[in-house]
This record gives sequence, structure tokens and C-alpha cells, in this order.
Amino acid sequence: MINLLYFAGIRDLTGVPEEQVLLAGRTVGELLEWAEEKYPGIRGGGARVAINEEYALEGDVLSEGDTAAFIPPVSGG
Amino acid sequence: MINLLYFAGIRDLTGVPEEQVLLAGRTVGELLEWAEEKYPGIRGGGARVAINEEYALEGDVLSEGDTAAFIPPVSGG
Amino acid sequence: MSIYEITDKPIDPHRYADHVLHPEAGAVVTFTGHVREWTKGIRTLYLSYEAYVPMAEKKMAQIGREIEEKWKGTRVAIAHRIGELDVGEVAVVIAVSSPHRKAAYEANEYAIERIKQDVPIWKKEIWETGEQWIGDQNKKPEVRNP
Amino acid sequence: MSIYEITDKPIDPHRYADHVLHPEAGAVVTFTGHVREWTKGIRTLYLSYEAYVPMAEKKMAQIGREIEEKWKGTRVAIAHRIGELDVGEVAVVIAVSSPHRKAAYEANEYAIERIKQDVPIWKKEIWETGEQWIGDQNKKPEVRNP
Repeated sequence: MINLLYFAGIRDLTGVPEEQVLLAGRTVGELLEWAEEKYPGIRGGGARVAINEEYALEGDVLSEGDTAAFIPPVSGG
Repeated sequence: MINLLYFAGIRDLTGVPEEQVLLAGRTVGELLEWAEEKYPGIRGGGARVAINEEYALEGDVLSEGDTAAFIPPVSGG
Repeated sequence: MSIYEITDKPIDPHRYADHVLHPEAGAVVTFTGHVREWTKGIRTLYLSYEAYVPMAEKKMAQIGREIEEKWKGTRVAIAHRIGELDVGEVAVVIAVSSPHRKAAYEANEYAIERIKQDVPIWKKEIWETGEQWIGDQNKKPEVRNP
Repeated sequence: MSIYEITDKPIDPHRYADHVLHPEAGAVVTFTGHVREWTKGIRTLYLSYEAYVPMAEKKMAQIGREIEEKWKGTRVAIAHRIGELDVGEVAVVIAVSSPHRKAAYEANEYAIERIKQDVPIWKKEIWETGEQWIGDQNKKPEVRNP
């Protein structure tokens, strides 16, 4: 299982803060495609994906038990 | 009368923090020559003169009642 | 030793400035970011900040390490508040100490730039007429999943 | 309204940062200069600062006006301590608030540079082996009576 986290504007879109999905072995790029199908527009705002609290590249592969977070453009400070 | 003020290293040289002198009508340049004669070395360290709390130019003229301060290189901060 | 924290309590900047002080620190630069009442002619009632807390703290610590490596002898403390903030309240504090002042200014400014790029914190502005999540739409993140 | 002061009491930096805060200030940068224990391998026991007090306060106020003119919307507070200071104590505090952070950093750094050029304050370092007035021998003052 992969644990997905949604924040800020993206959580407003998904309607839930987290969910578990069966996407181990898939790439971050594939995760984004999956997400776009389930939540149309989720890729539009320039969100990044973090795996286990580090920003990931599109080619990075999800492993069983990973936490993947959708990080919309940050606006701290 | 002109009131003269001495600070920091210059006061260590003059031995007094202030004195009154009859130098009204003289320029700052002349004041510096007078001071160098009385306190040899006073001009050596790059001191500036302030008249009534504003930095003065060498050609500025002292008026009766003015306060002239010898300002050694500052080192605040 | 170092402080890198996300907190839902009011921030006391003094605490962070004191934290980075030590006998070889000649200069401390402290930056605080505050909630402004007016932004581009629109009145803000209050702000709401949200963070991905463990990742945000990790990223802030990483920025601190970058600084301590780039400017030798510096010490860094960073805190960011989350939850609802009123006008004037401190959203973020960055304290940097250094033997000499130049590095303290530079490193402090570097920290806030890096926070605004990479630390997963989001601001929502609440006005009289509505509310909106603020994303930094003008800057491209370094790593982007398109 | 503004604070530009020479004081012989310990400086509380917080007071100056608070003083420049107002509802349109998005950023406050506070600089504190501290007594360092070691300078170029020599151990400082304590420092002693002296000032030409009325002129120093006037010059600091002048620097504050320069800043408020150069960077619109900034507010400035400056204090410098005189007398004997122990290692770690605050010698100078500069607080600058601004709508946006860039100006607050720049203006703050400008203030300390200007203080070091023109404000009649002198530092004497007292070491185990002696003492000396410190003059900024490397910089030429703008107006110099030769």
C-alpha cells in the first residue's frame, strides 16, 4: 500500500486529506496520471510529489509502505 | 569664546575633556593648527571637527558661542 | 541544539535570537515575517497557514545545514507558525548569528528565499469578500512533476 | 515616535523590533552587534564605549531619515549602548520594518554601515594584556579635516 497525502488547495480538490492506494512499483509520473484521472485538474497547478518527505523526480519508483505527498506550490514566509 | 570638546584617544592626548578658547572668527583649519601646536599629534589620527554637532569643512568659520568637537575615527557598532 | 520548528503557538522572536548567541557571535540578524493588513489594495482579515509538518521541519533543518556550511561560524534557528494568524502576528522567524555581520545578513536572506521555494507550508488569505490559497505562481520550483 | 538613542543601560532588542511594527509592515529585520570574546586571536575581557551623546543621537536620527526616504514605507529604530559591556552583551540594535522584506534587509545593512562611518561613538577594547581605542583606520571618512 502507498499512503497518499493531500494538502491545501489540492486537499480542497480531493476532498480527503489522505488515502491508501495499491500503486507500489509505479513511478511518480504514473502516480500523477492516476491522480489526474481520479481528480481532474490535480496536475494543473504545478504540484510536486514528495516521497517519504523528500521531493521526488518523475521517474522515481514507489515502494510498498511509502508515503507520497502532493505538494502544491508552497507559500510560507 | 569657543567651547572645545575632546573624545576617546584625543581626550587621552589632551588630558582634559573640554576647554574654552578665544578662537571665534577663525576657520576649522586654523583651529586644527592651533590644536596641533598645543597638543602635538592631535591631527595625526585623521580626526574630524564637528561644529555644533555637525561635521565641518576646513574652511568653515567658528562663531562666538560655537561648540567645536574633535572627533577621532569612530568605531561604534 | 538547533531549532527548526513548526508551531501552532504565537512565536516569540527573542527566543530564537537568544538561541543562536554564543561568545564568538559578533552579529545576530533576526527576520520576522508578519501578517499585513493590506495586500494589493485588499484588506486581509486574517491568515491561515498549513504545513506538512514533519517534512517542513526536515526541510528547514536542511536549509540550516546549507547555511552553516556556506557561511562558516554561523548558527541558525527557524520557526514557522501554522493555524490562524491575526494582522501583525509573526508567521516566521529566522535568527542567524555569525562572527561578522555580512554573513549574518546574507545567510538570513538566503534562509527566507529557500523557505519560500521548498518548505511545504501554505498560506490562505481570508478577506472580507472571500478566501484563497496563495501559491507562488511566478516562480518555477527546482524539481517539478509537470 | 522614532527611537534613536544612546543608553548606558542593557539593551532589550525586542523593544526596538516592536517599536517599528505596524499593520502595513510585512517584514522586520533586527540586527544586534555583540561583544565577541575573541578578535584576531586576542581575548577580550570587556569593551568600553564612549559617545558624543547629543551628536550621536542626532546622527542616528539623520540616518533613520535617510532610510525612510530611500526605502518607502520603512520605519527605523536604533540604539547604541555606552559604558562597559561584557562578552555577549548587545552594543547596538537596529530594527527596520517594511512592507516587503527586501527593503528591510537592505535598509538595515545600510544603517550599520552609516553608523560605522559617521556616528561619534568609540570603542575601547580591554584585554588581559592592555587596552586600546579602536579607530576605523582602514576607511576614509567622507569629510576629513586633513
